[in-house]
Amino acid sequence: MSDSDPDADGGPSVFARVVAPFVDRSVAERLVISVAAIFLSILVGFALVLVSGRIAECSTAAWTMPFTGLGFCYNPFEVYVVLFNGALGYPFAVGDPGLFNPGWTPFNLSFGLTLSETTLLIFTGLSVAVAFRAGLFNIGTQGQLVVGALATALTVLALAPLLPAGPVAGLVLIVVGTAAGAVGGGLWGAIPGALKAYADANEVITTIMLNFVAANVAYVLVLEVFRAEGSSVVATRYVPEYAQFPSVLFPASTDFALIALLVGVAFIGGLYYFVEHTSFGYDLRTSGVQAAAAEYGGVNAKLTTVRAMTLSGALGGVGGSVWVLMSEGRWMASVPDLGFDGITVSILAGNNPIGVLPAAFLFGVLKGGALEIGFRTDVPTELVAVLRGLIILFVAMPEFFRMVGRYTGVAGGPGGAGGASGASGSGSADPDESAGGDGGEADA
Amino acid sequence: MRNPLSPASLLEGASESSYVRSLVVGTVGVLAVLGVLGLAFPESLAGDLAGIVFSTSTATSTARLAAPIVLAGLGGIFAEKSGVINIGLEGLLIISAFASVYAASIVGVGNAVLGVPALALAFLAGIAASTFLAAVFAVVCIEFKADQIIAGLAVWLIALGLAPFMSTVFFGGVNTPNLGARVGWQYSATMVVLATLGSWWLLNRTAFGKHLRAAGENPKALDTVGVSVSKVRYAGVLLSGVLSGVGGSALALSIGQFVGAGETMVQGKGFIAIVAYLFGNYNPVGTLGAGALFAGLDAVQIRLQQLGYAVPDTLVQTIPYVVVIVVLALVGRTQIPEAAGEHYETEE
Amino acid sequence: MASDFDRRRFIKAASAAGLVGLAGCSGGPSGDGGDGGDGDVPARIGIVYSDGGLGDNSFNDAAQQGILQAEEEFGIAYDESEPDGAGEFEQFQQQYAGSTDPAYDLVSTIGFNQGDALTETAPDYPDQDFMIVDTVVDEPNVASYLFREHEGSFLMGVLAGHLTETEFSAGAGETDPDSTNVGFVGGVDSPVIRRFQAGFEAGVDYATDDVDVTTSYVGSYADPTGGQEAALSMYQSGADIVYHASGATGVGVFQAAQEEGRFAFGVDQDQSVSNESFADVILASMVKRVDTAVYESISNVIDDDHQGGSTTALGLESNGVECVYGDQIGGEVPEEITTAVADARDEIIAGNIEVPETTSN
Amino acid sequence: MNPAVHLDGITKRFPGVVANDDVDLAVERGSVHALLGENGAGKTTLMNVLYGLYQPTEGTVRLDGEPRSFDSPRDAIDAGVGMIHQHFMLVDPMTVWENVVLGNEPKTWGGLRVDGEAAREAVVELSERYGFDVDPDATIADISVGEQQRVEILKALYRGADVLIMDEPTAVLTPQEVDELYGVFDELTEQGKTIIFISHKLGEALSAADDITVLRDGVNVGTVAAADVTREELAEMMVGREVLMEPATSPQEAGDRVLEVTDLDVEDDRGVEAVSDLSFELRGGEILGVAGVDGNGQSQLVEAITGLREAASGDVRYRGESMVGKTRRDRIDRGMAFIPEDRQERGLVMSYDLVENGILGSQHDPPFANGGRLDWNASRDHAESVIEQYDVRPPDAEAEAESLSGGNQQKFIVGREFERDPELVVATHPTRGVDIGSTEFLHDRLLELRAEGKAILLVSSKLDEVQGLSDRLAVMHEGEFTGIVDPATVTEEEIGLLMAGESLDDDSVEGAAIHDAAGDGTDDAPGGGSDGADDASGNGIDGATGGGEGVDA
Repeated sequence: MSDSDPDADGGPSVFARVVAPFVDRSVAERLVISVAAIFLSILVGFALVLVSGRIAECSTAAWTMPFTGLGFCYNPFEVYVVLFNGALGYPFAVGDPGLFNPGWTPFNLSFGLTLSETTLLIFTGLSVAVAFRAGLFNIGTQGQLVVGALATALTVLALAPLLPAGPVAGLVLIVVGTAAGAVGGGLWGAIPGALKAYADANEVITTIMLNFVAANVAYVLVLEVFRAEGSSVVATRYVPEYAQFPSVLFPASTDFALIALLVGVAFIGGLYYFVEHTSFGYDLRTSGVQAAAAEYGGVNAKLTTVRAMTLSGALGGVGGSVWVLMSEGRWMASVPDLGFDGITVSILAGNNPIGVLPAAFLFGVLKGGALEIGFRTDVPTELVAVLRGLIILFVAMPEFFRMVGRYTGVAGGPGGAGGASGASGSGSADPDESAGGDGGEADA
Repeated sequence: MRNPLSPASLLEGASESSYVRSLVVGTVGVLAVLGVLGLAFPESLAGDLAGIVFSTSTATSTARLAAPIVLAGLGGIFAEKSGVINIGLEGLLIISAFASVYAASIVGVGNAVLGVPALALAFLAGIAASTFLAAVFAVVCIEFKADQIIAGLAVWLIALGLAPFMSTVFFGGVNTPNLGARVGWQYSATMVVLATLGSWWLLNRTAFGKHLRAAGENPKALDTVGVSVSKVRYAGVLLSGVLSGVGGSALALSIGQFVGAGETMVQGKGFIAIVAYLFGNYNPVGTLGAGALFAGLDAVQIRLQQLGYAVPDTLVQTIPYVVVIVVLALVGRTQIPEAAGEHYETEE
Repeated sequence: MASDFDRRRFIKAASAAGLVGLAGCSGGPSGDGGDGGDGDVPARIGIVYSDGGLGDNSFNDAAQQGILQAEEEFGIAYDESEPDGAGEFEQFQQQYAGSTDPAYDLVSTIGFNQGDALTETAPDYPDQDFMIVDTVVDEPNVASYLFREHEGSFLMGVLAGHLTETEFSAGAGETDPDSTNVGFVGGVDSPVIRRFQAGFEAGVDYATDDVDVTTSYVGSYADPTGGQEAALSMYQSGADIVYHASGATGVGVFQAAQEEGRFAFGVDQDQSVSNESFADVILASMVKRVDTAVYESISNVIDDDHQGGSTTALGLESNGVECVYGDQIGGEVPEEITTAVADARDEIIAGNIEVPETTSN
Repeated sequence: MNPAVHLDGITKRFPGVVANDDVDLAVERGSVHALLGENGAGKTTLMNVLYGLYQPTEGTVRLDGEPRSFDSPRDAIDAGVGMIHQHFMLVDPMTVWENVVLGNEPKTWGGLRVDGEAAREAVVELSERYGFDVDPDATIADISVGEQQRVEILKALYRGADVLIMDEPTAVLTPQEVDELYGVFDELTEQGKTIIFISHKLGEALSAADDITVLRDGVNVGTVAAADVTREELAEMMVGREVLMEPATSPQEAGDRVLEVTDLDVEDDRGVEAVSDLSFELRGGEILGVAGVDGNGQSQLVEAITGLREAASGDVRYRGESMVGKTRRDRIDRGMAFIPEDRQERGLVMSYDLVENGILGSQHDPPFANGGRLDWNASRDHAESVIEQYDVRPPDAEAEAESLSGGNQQKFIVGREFERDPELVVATHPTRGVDIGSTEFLHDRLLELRAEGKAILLVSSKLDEVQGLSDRLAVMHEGEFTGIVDPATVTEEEIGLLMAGESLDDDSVEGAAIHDAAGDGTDDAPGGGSDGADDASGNGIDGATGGGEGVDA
């Protein structure tokens, strides 16, 4: 009890210490903090819209502040209504009688776009998360996605003529193409992994550099070698229609395929199972939180690093495959920043595969909503980028919310205030730990 | 054994690191081989390359391109030496680039406020904006114990959104209009040299420099002699804001405009700055050298394109990034301060 | 509006900066109401700009000018979007096309890299009128406007080739008659920009045998520093005229011209007007009448005469592309050279000169 | 006359814990005062109150009779109180003088420059006055631990300390360095300085201090003059009951050769040779103790045996099989158990609960893993069984490792490793930071394993522990065994000499060799000792090989 343990300061490696607060916090606290961070960033964004609405010039007031009569060019309430309601295709009838719009169906354009983005972010979010769990900061998902996407496009384009057109060939092409994307992305991810393991090169820097290299090399390859004939943009030919994920229910123009989302959800489940319920998953996350302990437990640190980065890269590559086979139908230059957004998704999710689903959905909403903001309001869409940055900033400072929680007397979920200080001893009885078979998720 | 009081050898610290030595030797060696080859075969690629590398045009180009990289890199040293890894340098450059142009446009080029000309005020505004953002980062990291890497990433993303956002609010587009005036590169180059020497002095000769080092290596040692680790770290992070602010302002004011499309006109220079100070092994002079190396590669790359070699331009642009990876793989990890990335809490 | 620099904005910004608050009174809305419903406008236009955004003093700003002109003349209403990257084009197009409240009479898409997105979008909205600038989308509801930039660039090449061999000085620049090269700075190395390059090179070749073109691609449309360095190295290696096709990157090219006391050619718009501070070195600009194309298409829609399925190739003949001499110093170009340029223009229109669209290497 | 330091009714509470409860402490000027107690007794907390790191919940600090209130160490320093922590508060890459003046740098040029000359002179002057031999320009990382400690003392003196608090000052020193430290104590007290040191070692308190105050569970049990008290009395004050000082070992036949180390060279992280040309062997049913000052290659030796570090050359044979090229995993699979020296870095994953920690090392093996899939039910049963058998408190398999006290963490590790049914146990500092009750328990378990015929390599810096438990005792100095002796007959002074790198006369070595002979044969023993450590161990292993065959035949 009162053992103050004078020799308790030998901590794990610098990086493990940096990462540790993000992988070992309880799920409930994580959730509370994420939600609080989102609200706080919305609040700051609100102020930003208000101030800039006063600075910007326009002919008509979009919003007049009650009591003061001051006019603002931007309506901060409308911004958020448009952002969140619009991303879903306006299911809520704001201001009108009745809560819901009667004509609303989930299979609308905006919601489709939102889900399309969600689907892609699932893969990149998982990619970052799995590296994070192994104690590696993979900023290179973007590059791995670019390479994986190109591998997919080229593989499908090369194989398509060999197979008779049709759904069977489509299935084969999708499967093979996705596998090619995984291999391409995995190999690209293995490079910084190997550099980290065997040359001690900081993966944060090498992955940033490899992003530039991937983008440039892929660009040149397509520009000089694989460019579709006559195309004025730098892009490959389209893969055959039957080799793309079919859009069911949603309008074809959404570039969204429900089946791809289901594949993404299956990946989430698979990765969760892998991390929590397999020996290699145990190795991986142990080397993430405490590398020295992992080595002690017989984990080959170098190999685990390479494997984790390869797996991470492969997931990024699959993200690229889905981008090609669902969204674009081909590889084209100016790949969207899905890899970078994957970092934010993973952080918001606390690097928990399950958490990636809501986090990806939130960023899907932000994406879909940004388009609506650009479309419906005069507020610059960059606002959403600011919001994204703020969310990450706030998620990164759990201590702030603990302090707020302490001041206001609201405990942040089970074990909220105790955390790493260790002072509270064993006081936390886990309420959600009754299912016998699931012991592993206590620390997820 | 090192004597810190010996007549100031500026490469002190670098000399004790075999990897910096191998870098220096390698660079000099490559240049020497190139020079010899160029003299021997003036009509070959080597001759052309030598012609580029040893031209004054390349040199001035290097000086211009290096300014924001070196300044942000110096800032990064102060933050990281104090124990706070600031990966958000890119964001600091972006926000100061915008703020400086914005301030100059308010005052109006040619006007002055209290005798301070607009361009000087622009610098001050850029520095203020960057320092403010750095202060937010510092509070978040030091007070609220945020993860430094993630908070740094957030700083980048916020600036990446905020600068074009404000540009759109103020000027109706992500790019600002051109001021029609600019700051000559000689000013930036002078600032770079002064900042490098000043940083070196601050780090190696002043009490603050010693405290900074102690805060990053063994914060408890500093705390127990009664120096506040938090204050030292705040100072380190704020300095990174000040220096990045100079860099970002110099970048934008050298053009007289802020361009906020895509990655903005900063174009990843903040990340190269991190690589620069790691290469320079936290030594300001080494950082200057590394910054000059990357800028020089870029300058050579631009000129190489114009010689019409049939290598795709986009591939040539990849050279600096590949060099960074190769060098990093060869020399491995630099000496990161022992306590960098860790939170420090005074007991009680 | 944004193209010629709006001083009032700066004053607004100045007062706003002090306040961040609500006390100030100069910012914010200036009028009250007046917009009214949708019914009283002759047409509602949605416009999706190219990435690079407004304020590039070139391509997008030119397009906006067309809209503003239409607003002034017809009283149309419009909404505009600046996508962040190529990935967003399709979504923005669909947003406008799919919108019913308000419904858009025409969706203008600016830039060749929107073409593929529009190829996918247009068939999904057969009742929606689209127009696209800079590429062809072969759909019955899309009016395509294509510029023959290589032809315009050819003229710039002719002008550059002749000028560089002449001793000439105007504004802040001068040529060196011994110079044997001129420069071309591209944004991102891509087929479209190579078309500019090809035309320019052909034009220089046509004008003289003694002058080479050095080329550099900066890799971005938003990197003025890179543009500046590329141009500087060209000037310093003897070029006295640099032609750019690189969006906001081009500002750096003008900067370099001023620094070195040489000349630069603008692109898309008359940049000696849109970038007034560099008027003393911008000798000429290869103007693409993007504004005309946008304006025309709006006008057609109002007249219920949308040119869906047709391609309007805007070349020299239709004044879709032009060599426009600089506002400030263009008038000083020797007459024999302007004549040579005018002759070349006639020859192209007459079909006697075939301007290549791709570079030789 | 007022005492130099008078702590008056100090109470310090932390959330849920009372670290000090109404503690009085008076220390006379010019005296050496020992603060004795077990880990967790509240000694360090009390001293942190005196040093201004903690503010007392209740009570007053008086210096020379004046009540003082320190908000920070700065205040304490200004009042003349200096503290030398157990883990030195030195900045490794900086020089001695930079460390000494840190925070109080003399400045010139209007504060723009640290006056290094003045600082260096001050350091030289101070070290001469107190008879220290310290190079002011040496880098901390390059000097010995004893020197580092002197730098710490200089640091306090430079700040004008009259009262020096030292936390476990001998923990990392060789016996000879300890003697030197006592000499420093004399110098300091002669010049009027007052010294308070924290210790949990009875002998040290008795030999170095004038007065001894014993703390137990945060309470002052009593203050006695060192001259008036016996070891046993002190021990009883500390623990609160009579203590058996040494566990009983019974002689036992050694079994099969389990571990053979031959000509082993191991380098440390910096590539410096940490273990040089070491050879020894270990048999079933035997405990080989390795004593020595920390940092003499014990860690590297253990890591090379357990597979955490690759040997530069030489061979480790485990049950007849060479381990060269075998990974840590291979060694775990072959039944090596390992209690690591740093349980919080290696032994446990602090953020995992005990269920997950229970399979660390066995995560690929049945019954916990089947074809790559983890069976959490089996893991939970396992963890619960360890918790029960080894009395881990609180008995909650879902408690996170970091929420356990150090002793309970250690018990869990020991339990997990012992339950593997290992053939070889490598135990490093198994009782460091563990309370006395648990220590006894862990010692008993080690002896049980020995009785079961397991081989045990026991590395510890606690002399009484290795001496009490081992069948043979090897003393390590700078990567070599300076001697393998019989723990039953060797004296503490002799061990001290060996720890300092000296060799012994024939007699005691002979004793060890005879003990060796139980399994080894005796042929080489008499020659082995006198001419140095290298020979002794080298010959020993030669003899062992030959002798082993002899036994078989």
